[in-house]
Amino acid sequence: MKILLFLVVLTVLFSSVLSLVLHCFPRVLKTTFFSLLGISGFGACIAGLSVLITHQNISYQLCSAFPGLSLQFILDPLSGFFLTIIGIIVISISWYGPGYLREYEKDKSIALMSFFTGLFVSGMYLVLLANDVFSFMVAWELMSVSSYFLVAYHHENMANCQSAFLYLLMAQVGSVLILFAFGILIKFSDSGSMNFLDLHFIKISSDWANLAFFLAFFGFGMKTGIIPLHVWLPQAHPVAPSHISALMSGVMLKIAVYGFIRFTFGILGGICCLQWGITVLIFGVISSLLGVLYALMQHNLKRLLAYHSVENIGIIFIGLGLSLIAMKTGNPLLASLGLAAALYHCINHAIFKSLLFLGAGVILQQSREHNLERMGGLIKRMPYTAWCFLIGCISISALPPFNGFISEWLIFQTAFQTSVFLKNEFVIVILIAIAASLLALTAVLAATCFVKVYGVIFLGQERTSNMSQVRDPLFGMCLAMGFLSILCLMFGIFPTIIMSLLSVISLQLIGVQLPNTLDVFWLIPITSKISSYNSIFFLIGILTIGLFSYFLIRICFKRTKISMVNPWDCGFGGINSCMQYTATAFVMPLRRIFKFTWNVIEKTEKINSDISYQLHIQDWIWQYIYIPIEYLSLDVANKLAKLQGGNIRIYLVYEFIILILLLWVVT
Amino acid sequence: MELLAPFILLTSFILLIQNKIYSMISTFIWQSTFLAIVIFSQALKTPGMEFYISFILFILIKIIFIPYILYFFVKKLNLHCKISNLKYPIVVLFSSVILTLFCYEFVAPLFNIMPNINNILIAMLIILLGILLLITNNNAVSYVIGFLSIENGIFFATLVITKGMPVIVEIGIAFDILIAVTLFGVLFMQIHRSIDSLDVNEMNLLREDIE
Amino acid sequence: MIWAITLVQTLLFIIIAPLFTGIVKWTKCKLQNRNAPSILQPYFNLNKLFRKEVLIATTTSSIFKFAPYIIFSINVFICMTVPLFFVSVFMGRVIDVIVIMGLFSLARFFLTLSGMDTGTAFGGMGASREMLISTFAEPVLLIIFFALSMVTMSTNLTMIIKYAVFHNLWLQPSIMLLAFSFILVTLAETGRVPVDNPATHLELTMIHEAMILEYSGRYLALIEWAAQIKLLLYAVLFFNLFFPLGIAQDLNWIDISFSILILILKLMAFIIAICVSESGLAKLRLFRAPYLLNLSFILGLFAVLMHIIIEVR
Amino acid sequence: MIAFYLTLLLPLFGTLLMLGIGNLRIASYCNIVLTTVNFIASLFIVPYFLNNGSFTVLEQQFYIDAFNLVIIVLTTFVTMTTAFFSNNYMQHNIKIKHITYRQSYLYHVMYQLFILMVLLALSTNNLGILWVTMEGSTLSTVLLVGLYRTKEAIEAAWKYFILCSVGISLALFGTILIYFTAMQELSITQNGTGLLWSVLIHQAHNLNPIIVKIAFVFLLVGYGTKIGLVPLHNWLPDAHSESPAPMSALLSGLLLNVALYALIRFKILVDLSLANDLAGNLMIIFGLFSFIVAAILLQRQKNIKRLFSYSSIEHMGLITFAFGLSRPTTTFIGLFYLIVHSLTKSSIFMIVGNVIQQTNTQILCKIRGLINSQPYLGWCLLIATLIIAGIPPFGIFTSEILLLMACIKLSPVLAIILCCGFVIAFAGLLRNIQFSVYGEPTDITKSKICITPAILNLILVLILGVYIPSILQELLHKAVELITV
Repeated sequence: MKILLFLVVLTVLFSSVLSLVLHCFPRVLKTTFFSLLGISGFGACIAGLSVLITHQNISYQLCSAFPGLSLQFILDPLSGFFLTIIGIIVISISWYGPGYLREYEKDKSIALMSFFTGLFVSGMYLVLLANDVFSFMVAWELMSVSSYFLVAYHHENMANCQSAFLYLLMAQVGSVLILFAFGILIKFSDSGSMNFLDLHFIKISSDWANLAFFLAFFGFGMKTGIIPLHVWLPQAHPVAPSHISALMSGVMLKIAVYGFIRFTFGILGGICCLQWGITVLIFGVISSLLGVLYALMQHNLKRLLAYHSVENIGIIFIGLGLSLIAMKTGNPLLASLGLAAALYHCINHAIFKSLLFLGAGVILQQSREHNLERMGGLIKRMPYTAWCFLIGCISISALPPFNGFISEWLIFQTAFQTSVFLKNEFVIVILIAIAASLLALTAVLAATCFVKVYGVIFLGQERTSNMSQVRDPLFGMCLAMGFLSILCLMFGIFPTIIMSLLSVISLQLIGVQLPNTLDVFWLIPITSKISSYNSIFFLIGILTIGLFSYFLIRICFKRTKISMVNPWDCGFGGINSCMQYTATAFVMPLRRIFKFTWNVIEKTEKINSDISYQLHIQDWIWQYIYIPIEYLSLDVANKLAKLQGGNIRIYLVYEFIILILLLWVVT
Repeated sequence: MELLAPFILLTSFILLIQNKIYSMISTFIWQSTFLAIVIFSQALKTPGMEFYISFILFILIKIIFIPYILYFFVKKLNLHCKISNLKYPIVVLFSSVILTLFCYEFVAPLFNIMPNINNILIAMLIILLGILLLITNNNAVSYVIGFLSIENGIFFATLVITKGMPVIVEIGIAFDILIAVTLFGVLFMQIHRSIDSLDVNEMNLLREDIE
Repeated sequence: MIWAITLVQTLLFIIIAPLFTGIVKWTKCKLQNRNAPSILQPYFNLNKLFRKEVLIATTTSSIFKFAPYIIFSINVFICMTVPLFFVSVFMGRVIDVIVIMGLFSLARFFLTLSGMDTGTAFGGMGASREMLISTFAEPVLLIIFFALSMVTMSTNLTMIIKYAVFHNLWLQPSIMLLAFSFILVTLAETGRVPVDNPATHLELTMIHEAMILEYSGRYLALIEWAAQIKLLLYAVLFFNLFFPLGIAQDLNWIDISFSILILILKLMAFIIAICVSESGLAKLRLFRAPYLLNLSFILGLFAVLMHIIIEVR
Repeated sequence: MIAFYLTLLLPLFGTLLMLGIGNLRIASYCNIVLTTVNFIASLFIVPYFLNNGSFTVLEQQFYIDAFNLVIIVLTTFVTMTTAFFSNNYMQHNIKIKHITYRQSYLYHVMYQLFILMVLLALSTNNLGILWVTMEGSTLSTVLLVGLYRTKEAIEAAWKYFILCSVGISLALFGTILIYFTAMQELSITQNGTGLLWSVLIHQAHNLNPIIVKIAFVFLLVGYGTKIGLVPLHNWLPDAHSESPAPMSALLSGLLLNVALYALIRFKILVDLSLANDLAGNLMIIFGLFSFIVAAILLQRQKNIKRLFSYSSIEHMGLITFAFGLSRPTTTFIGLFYLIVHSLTKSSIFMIVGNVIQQTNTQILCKIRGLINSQPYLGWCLLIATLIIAGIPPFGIFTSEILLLMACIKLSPVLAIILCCGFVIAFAGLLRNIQFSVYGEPTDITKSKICITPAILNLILVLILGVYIPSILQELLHKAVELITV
């Protein structure tokens, strides 16, 4: 098994180096690179699953440069689970990549992109495997820097460079915060060793633990995109090539969540206190609600999906918050259920978000169009992608047969059970009640957003002429999307298998195993008396009724004719495409009701008989937090620059004053 | 030895308020001669040749070579007619008085365990006044003189505190000062050619406070 | 034996639904002293629509054809899990209250998609308004089920009803608040008067009608039928959750016939309540509807508060 | 022993040789040959040192121990790589008539003289000679800073000369005070050896603490100006940005290290005699202050060389801070940081030199789209900036992490300042460089670029970041034992 692990990491590194070597003939490079990537993804899945099933960890030690510092690596169930997530997405990308990069061959150099993709994926592997602070930080930074280069791949227009810079800067701030949190832990570990396992057994006072936790929370939050710190995500992800943004938002955010789980549950497991759970819950709710509200207003498809990543990360953090609260109030069973729900949502989000991003990539590649308003009626031209995208939309808006609903359902269950269990803590129950209802609101808003997206892109009439050459993509891309949509369905129908794997993780982290039911069909979180959900019967029930009614009608009303007519135009004349509801119109009611969340600038000018309407949606947070920081830093720099006045006599005065001052200090 | 120390201090005070280049150079020459006499008196007292060597070296460099170069440059760049308009000599003198007070007040207790307390303070004072000279003047040549008066202060300190440095170090320092002064000359030529005046205030192109 | 009872209940559900809407329309006309169509009018409509020629817009895609079947099968499946007169249902443990909420939103998802598919202004308008209303209705539903599951310690429908019957919950103040907020949500979800006028085709006011404007023939029949089933479902859910007075616990004939009788009475009361509210209240402006639903949300929150403060300690 | 003589005599011979050679091409090739032989010679000292410890040469005038051996090898290596680069750079300058033959003649003479002075300063045992050679290195570089004869260059040379020489003269006064305290302890017979380091180190604990304190103040101000600690740093950005690229590489790569070496030599004495860590605290305050101020000033730099000179101030501040903490681990990190920083900084200035040759402007907003116009150069500049800003596998990042870890353990408040400093510096560097690297390329004059020495340095930094060779580790451990008493 250890060799397999080696194989996984080394193939990726080898593929990235190979891509530099073969940069002169892209076609060969493309196939070899993506096939190697696929093999490593597959290997990662096997390694991850094997650890999850057989529970025994694989650890490896690598001595390094500095005294008393050795890079330790371990593959335990938690990192195994996330390794499978990476494996699945990397496999689908390895099929998707060659088709998508066909147009890149001519002008751009694929070698650089594949080099950095290789580094990026190997960085993620190493983050999962790292077992001590030093290797964790090195892998973490490697991951963020290589993804910086990928985001800055289209660096022709300056906006991309600006967002890439913002991305790397916030990643850097995040990693410094995490480093500081780890430092505090090491401060209290007497042996001074950086190993995660020894850090677990340190004696740390509660307020230091609080400081470490909040630092880690904001450090990892910076990377996952919690609301106040999410600004880089909607700018960085849409700019990268689609399969990279699928990899980034599908997997990289999960790696940050893994880091957070490793820190709070893995290391600080014993000493968690109530405020932690509540803050995580509140931030989760805020970022999920605001994430989806901002997503509603977006026109750029990939920016919309990026905002949805913020929303789904919020949901994951709600699950984690609930499990932290349950752990503190002394109910480990519910804590493990909350953790399992959050992890389940991690894998679900990884799958349907990558499916949506790959679908968006296909749409962009075919129609060369980013703006939703200029698409329409694509389902008639590319039915296969349309159906895969539909499955993605249904699962992201957490609707029953698909996987999004299972994790949402589990989070609701944890919310109910914790509120039932915490009957007398008055404030917490109200908080959980509001959180649960806001989660439902987020789910519906997500459904609204994806009805808008799907309706505007695929259904109705074509809004612009350049939709004519849109066709279903190459086989590789269809295969990737098909694979992911089938996975969406499978994870929606067979949750019990995944839950049994997740209970292994909660056993490792919290020490209590979920009551895994014997039969495969019944998903029973705690006891069947409280709640149960059998996804197979549910699906069979609906399918039988549907088919039965379909055939019944077909048989007894065979004779009725079906004819195609123009849609009803109230008799005024032909319906043309601009009469359709655009994306902005679709969300106009919600915009007017929730108008306090955005900075909405609407202008309608009347220029000699033709009226122009402009709508700009800006992010409050960007205006009131990030721009002031920038101006502040420049002002301070300018004031300090007075120090360098240019006149030599002033410099000598500085020297003189320092001499006198020091003499005075010394006496 | 103790007699001449205040005279050296006096010359550095006078240096501060000079406004003509020629008078500044002459005061510097006076300061160097006093110092030479001190070295000579020291040389008489102690056996061994190194004091005589440093005496000869000192005279050669500080009294003959450097003033010659300075006069040469002042005549060549015809600076003698310019008056370095010291705006407020009183403030300069006042600050030098404060400096002396500071020295005597703060630094004195530190040195009480040393034998000749006031000589050391005078040496320290000469150095600090040298720096003050640099700060207050804005003519490049006055910078040379300020730099050299600091060197004189240090040289006087070596004489007073440690009865002279090892010979190699003495020669090294003298050699450095020699090169320093030649470099000053080269820089004068370049500055004169670039901004055709030796006023230090004009030279502030490399600044960051203008936006 | 239980699956036979469930089959009967689902068939009963499907058959009574058009009758239920027919009676509602009949009583409403009587209240507004107009001469009303016969109670069986919905059956004739459905029969006529199934036979009529199907006209499909050229701009629509395959979703337009599949959507009615999916919507109809979802609503019928929910009937299989909601107990009508006998408490434990064969499919009872398969899905619980949240899944029912999810199913309703799935049906709404496909309805809005089909609305958007026609590519006309009406479809888009109906979809956007439907989504607006449901955005505010879902959290209320959830807070109601949250409160209920807190009281009855379970989210399974049969468990809730059994607990309610055993502890005759409806006397508790929090359950009364929940009942009232549930009524407001039913009005919004099923598109009754204060939120959406079911009878009219006026562009400005119609929400549900706008989405199914392009449907004709058998598709329209299926969707109409599904809407009627949904109305009946909400009524039955209302009584099961909040006034499960006479529901039969065990399988002897006396209890079942008694519970059917009680059910008929309850449905009559429900119809009268709806008609009075429909003729009494005027339709709210679209942007006023969220305030109505916010009111019910706050009532739900009060119910949770009430439950903790009064019933627990 | 012969190797040591060779390392010292070669630059002397080089200066005399350069005086003789007029032709530029031959001079630069001799320069390369001399520096490479010099580097190999310095390498041979290491085995000699390893098997018989620190030794004195020429009756105690020169003293080699672990600490200055590491810096000597580093200096000779950096001079070698800079010599390769300056060969190409000077020929280009001559071609575009930027400097005359006479100036290039002066350049080569002063180059060798500078190496001689630096090597003497590093290896001398006599603290007086240490001062003389420091003054000599300043004098030899003044003319080189003003090589281009532009207004700014002359002004930079003038400021560099005045500020450094005044500063160093204060250091001389400090050395005299140390000499006086040594005289009191030693018996009359050894009056000549008062300034010898090997003798002083044994007497250090009974030197008179009060005078040593004042001496350290003067020394700190003196050598502080040479290191570029903030209140005294004003000459550094001007000197580094106006001097020719190989010169600024040498200045920031070597001169700052030598000044820091001298200061630490005295810090060891002061620590021994004072027994409290006054010296360490002063260095911490100065180091941290210069780290933060330089990091903030990085934000608004318009000139590419000024940007990297401020980053030198920032890193030197960090290294002084590391030495100031005076714990075994932090001194180890400080030494490692010193090596890695001088390698990276000299390679960055070489790359910047090439960039300026291509775009013949130093203003950042005029340099655009390097990656498109000159792919190798553009990528090198971007990766080098990221290295200096601290990205994973390279040495700077490893030393930053370890320093932060050690600092958190000692005092978390300082660690917070460190974190903010890292982030501000990262933002400042990348924000200014990214516009010149990405985007549409402006018109540039295509000329031969020579970045192989720079890449050699960066590869070395990469290796150091991941794994330290055992010999270096042993040397560093010996040096740490020496420094932290």
